[in-house]
Amino acid sequence: SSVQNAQDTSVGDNGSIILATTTSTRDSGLLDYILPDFEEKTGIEVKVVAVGTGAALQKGRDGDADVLLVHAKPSEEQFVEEGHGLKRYDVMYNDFVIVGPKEDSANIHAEAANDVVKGFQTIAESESTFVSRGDDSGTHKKEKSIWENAGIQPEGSWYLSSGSGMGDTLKIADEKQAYTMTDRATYLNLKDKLNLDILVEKDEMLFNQYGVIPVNPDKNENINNGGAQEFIDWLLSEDIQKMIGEYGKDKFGMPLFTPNYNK
Amino acid sequence: MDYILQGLKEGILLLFKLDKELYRIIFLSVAVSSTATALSSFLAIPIGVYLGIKRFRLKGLFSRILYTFMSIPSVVVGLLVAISLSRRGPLGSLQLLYTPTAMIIAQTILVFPLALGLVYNLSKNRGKEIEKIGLTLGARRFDVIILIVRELKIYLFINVITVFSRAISEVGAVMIVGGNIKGHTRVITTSIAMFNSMGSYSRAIALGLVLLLISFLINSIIYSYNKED
Amino acid sequence: MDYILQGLKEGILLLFKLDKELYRIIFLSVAVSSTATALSSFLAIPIGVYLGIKRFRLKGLFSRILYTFMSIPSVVVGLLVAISLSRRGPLGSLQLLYTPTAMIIAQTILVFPLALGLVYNLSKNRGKEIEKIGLTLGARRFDVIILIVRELKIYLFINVITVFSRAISEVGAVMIVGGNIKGHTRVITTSIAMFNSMGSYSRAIALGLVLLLISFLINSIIYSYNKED
Amino acid sequence: MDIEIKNLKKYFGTKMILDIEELKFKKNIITGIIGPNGAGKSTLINILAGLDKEYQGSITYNKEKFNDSMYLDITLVFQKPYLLNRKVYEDVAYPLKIRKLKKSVVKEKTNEILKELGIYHLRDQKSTQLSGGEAQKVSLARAVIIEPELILLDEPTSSIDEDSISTLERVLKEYNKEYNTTIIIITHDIEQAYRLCDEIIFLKNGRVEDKDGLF
Amino acid sequence: MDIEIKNLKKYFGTKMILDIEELKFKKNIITGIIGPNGAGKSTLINILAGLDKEYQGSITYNKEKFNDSMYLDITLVFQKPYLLNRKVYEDVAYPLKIRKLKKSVVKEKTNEILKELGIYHLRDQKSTQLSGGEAQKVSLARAVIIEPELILLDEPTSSIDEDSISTLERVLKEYNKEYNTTIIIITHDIEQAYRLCDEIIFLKNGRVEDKDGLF
Ligand SMILES: Nc1ncnc2c1ncn2[C@@H]1O[C@H](COP(=O)(O)OP(=O)(O)OP(=O)(O)O)[C@@H](O)[C@H]1O
Ligand SMILES: Nc1ncnc2c1ncn2[C@@H]1O[C@H](COP(=O)(O)OP(=O)(O)OP(=O)(O)O)[C@@H](O)[C@H]1O
Ligand SMILES: [Mg+2]
Ligand SMILES: [Mg+2]
Repeated sequence: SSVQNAQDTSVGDNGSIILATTTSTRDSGLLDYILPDFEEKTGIEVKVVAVGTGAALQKGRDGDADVLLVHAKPSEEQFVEEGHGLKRYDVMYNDFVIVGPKEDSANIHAEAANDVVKGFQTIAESESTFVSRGDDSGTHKKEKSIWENAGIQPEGSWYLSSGSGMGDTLKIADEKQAYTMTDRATYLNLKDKLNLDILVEKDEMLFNQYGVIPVNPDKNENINNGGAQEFIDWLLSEDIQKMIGEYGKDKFGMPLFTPNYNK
Repeated sequence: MDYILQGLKEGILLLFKLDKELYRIIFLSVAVSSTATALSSFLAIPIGVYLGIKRFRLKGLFSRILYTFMSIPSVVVGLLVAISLSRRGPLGSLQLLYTPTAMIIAQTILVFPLALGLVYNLSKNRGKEIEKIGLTLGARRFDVIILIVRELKIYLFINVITVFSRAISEVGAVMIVGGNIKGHTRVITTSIAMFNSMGSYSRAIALGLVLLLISFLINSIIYSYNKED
Repeated sequence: MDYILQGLKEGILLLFKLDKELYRIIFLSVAVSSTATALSSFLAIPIGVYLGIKRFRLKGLFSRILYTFMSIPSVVVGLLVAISLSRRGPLGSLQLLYTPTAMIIAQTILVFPLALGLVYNLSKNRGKEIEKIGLTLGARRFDVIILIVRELKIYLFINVITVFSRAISEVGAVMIVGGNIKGHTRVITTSIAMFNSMGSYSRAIALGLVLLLISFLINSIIYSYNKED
Repeated sequence: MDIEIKNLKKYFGTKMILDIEELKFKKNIITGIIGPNGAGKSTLINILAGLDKEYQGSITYNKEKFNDSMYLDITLVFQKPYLLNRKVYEDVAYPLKIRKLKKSVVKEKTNEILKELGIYHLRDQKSTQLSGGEAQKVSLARAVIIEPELILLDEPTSSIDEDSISTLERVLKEYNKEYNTTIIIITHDIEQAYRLCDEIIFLKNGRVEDKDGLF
Repeated sequence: MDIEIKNLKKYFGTKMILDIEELKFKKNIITGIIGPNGAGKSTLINILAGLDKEYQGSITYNKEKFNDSMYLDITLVFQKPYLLNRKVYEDVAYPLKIRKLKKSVVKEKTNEILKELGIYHLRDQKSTQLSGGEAQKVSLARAVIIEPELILLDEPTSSIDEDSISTLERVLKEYNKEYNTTIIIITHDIEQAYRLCDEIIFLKNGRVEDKDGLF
């Protein structure tokens, strides 16, 4: 049938791999920017399934993806340790920023422009509204680790848990004129539609590392480990690392990701 | 398959755990969706009956446009309502975005075309005959509409059930205008979506079961108003 | 509000741009949802008619359970189908996850209770009378079912429209089992959800318009098979 | 209420169903319409009741064109009785209720008419569960209870047993006398037409073939 | 087909509708059932047709209990004609078509019966758009076309004009003679009963009050 055909129109003829990744890589437009090169070079088609980090890791555990590109380093390391993945490679990073209303009623920009722990403490003390992803995503995990560092158990009516993606969480923060933590790429993408400014940034703690992991092929015979490995080699190759470092310059005036694969 | 069995088990445990948060979520789901169903039906029934029996130019075109709007995606409705209610939008001063009220508004708008389409179609097929009886007995415009509603009661019943099922199961609109904020606007379907994106599949399935159970109770209540032999 | 106007404009431009990707998305949406509608109706109509006229113990309970399943959330159906089709699931060897076939399966399962519930209710209310006529004329079991379907054709019409509207507008099931993979399993609603999460609101609205337009065309086709005076 | 029809033409599709040049129904009398099946009798009576407005020609009621308020003064008993999905009492009381009569008046009048037509024992039964003849009686009760100026009856006694027919005919005559109700009745029972009617019209192929003062 | 009823009791709720100790319908003759409205005539005939199985007592057809294959040999013309939503020709041909008769036979038989009952000119009209009497004729045509062993008729001529009534009665008598069709007919027209029937049963309050060989 015609539906069947739609499924067979592969770009290349060397099969395909399923890449489970977070919505941030897709929504930032990075994948659309780099993937055509891979498909052209190898003839392997990449099927991108963009979901939450939790779901992406789960797909890895279930063997429903061949390769993962996610950003939650501790969970990723655990994933490999438990034998679900073969190895974890650093790919690139971007960073998280704390955004909030221009008026900045808690005054965190003045007091903690580069100190996120202090910033969080200030927010908590003044009980200024803070919107958390609350969805166990990479971003949420990072946020929780910062609260821990600050010695604060965030709760109360000022702390809202959105259980939504980054974009939706930013919109809620905008509507409520609240603070939130976001990855820079998503923020830049939505900036025009938001009344939120970057208030805290460039703290080492806000580093957002992306990693790539081939899924353990022992899980089932359908996993395309060869393709996954080719993808990883390509992704970590010098050319592509350079390409990653350039993406976003023309549109945002700065790159969205910084490649940092370390041979 | 483990997820499914796990989900079944978890669903049952969940209900007995008397978790306050869970009951809040259930309550909000029921409140939002039944209010939206009631509001949309309340508007759609008289209007649908009226338009169904009325003759007007291009009625065939009107029907098709109406049926078309039954397929409006919930995300689009959510988006349109969110834009209107956002601080910068025309109704921003009401500060309704991310409140249960906004969710009710969005769901009401979402299911209204469905409610209207179903009633309209029913009245178009059956209403004329009843209108004639009404007219011979001296019923005026408004009496005729009430008469048709009463005569077609058992058929309207399934319409209300259908509308409710659409409302309680949809996630796009309530997610966008509600924001799935814990303790405020989180409902069953937004929780399911959240657990799904977190990879907590069995929990998502468990909540799905809870939703079905709730639907069963609500349907039973509507059903008992529509006794059958 | 600009987004809305912008969306309108963009939607119209989009259609005329003859964008290959867009047409692929439209085609897949229509193919998946109309196949699911056809399959589920094809099964639900005879079964629903049969169960509607049949007398059996606990029919009232059965009705309520059936109507309940009309509210099953699409995310849950998507999840259950994904688990079954997952590589390590029972049907994993078929490698169907993230294919249009999986989307058709999920949508068919999703809308089946709706299709069945609507037909069943119709047949329960109207079928007995027609069955009697059939029996006096010598119709056997199967003839009776066909007779009821033909007699109630104009009422079944709106059921099919309702089922289609549910299928074409849902996003949860196709998103999970299809994965919104560009060029493979991306349909209108998953694109809308994606654009929404990317903050491309006017594009999301534009696609919503496209979806309505498609629905209008499909409804018109179904409609023309159901001529009215 | 006297009725004047002029140049009435009624089509279904291209088929001409009625073609009446001139016809008058006189005030306060009982007029019978007879004629073979498919002659157009029901079509005519539906038009007279204001239920079908797609015709050519003119019809006046006491010299006036039809207007919506006339629905209150004209009633029609259909050939196929259509009863409401409620109890017989509620069904018969319905026209009074929508006329916002006092509850006690509604009760009194309804019970009276139910007794008069011999269906009082059915008052608590569902209208939809009646026998054919019982349904016809209820449908007649519901029409005369309004005490309308004009009653149009489409074979109102076709399923009624012989004893009840005399009762119904007596009631109709009484109403005609007492309230000056104009009555137009379609029947296939020629004897009934002669028993009941002051004038009889014979309709065939949509035309008035014969219009005779009775006797 | 001869029918024996023993100790038949039928209730609607707590209301007893039928209470017949013993009653036989003889093979190959025409039996009339008369009685006042609400006597239980339609209820009885529905039970005989196998459409209502909620009763107490026993009924046998040629000494056998009812079984589903008998639907092929028994037909019932309802008091309220229910026609199918198709053209008259298709409607009347329907019972032949589901019996899988050859197309040419279906055509011939259908046209014949339509002509016989004087409704051939209606063959291309929608069944749902007929006049009351026309509908009754179609519904009768659809029943006799099967040439069943037993025809049950519930006031089949209540809306038929006088001329057509003679035709229909003639056709029924012919079928009865030619195909040995057993016919049971309910009517309120006593004269018709006397004209048509070999035996007449008088039903009142659910009981057989009188069962007389005719003349
Ligand atoms: N919708 C329709 N389309 C076409 N023909 C129609 C329609 N409705 C009625 N007719 C035809 O119009 C003619 C007149 O119908 P009408 O019901 O007025 O007859 P009638 O005189 O009341 O007959 P009867 O004594 O059988 O009740 C009939 O031949 C009928 O078939
Ligand atoms: N579902 C029902 N519930 C209660 N009573 C009913 C039901 N159906 C019929 N009846 C009653 O049963 C009685 C017999 O009805 P039936 O239709 O057999 O009468 P009938 O002899 O055919 O009368 P008619 O000459 O008026 O057609 C009537 O009094 C009727 O009101
Ligand atoms: Mg008529
Ligand atoms: Mg009867």
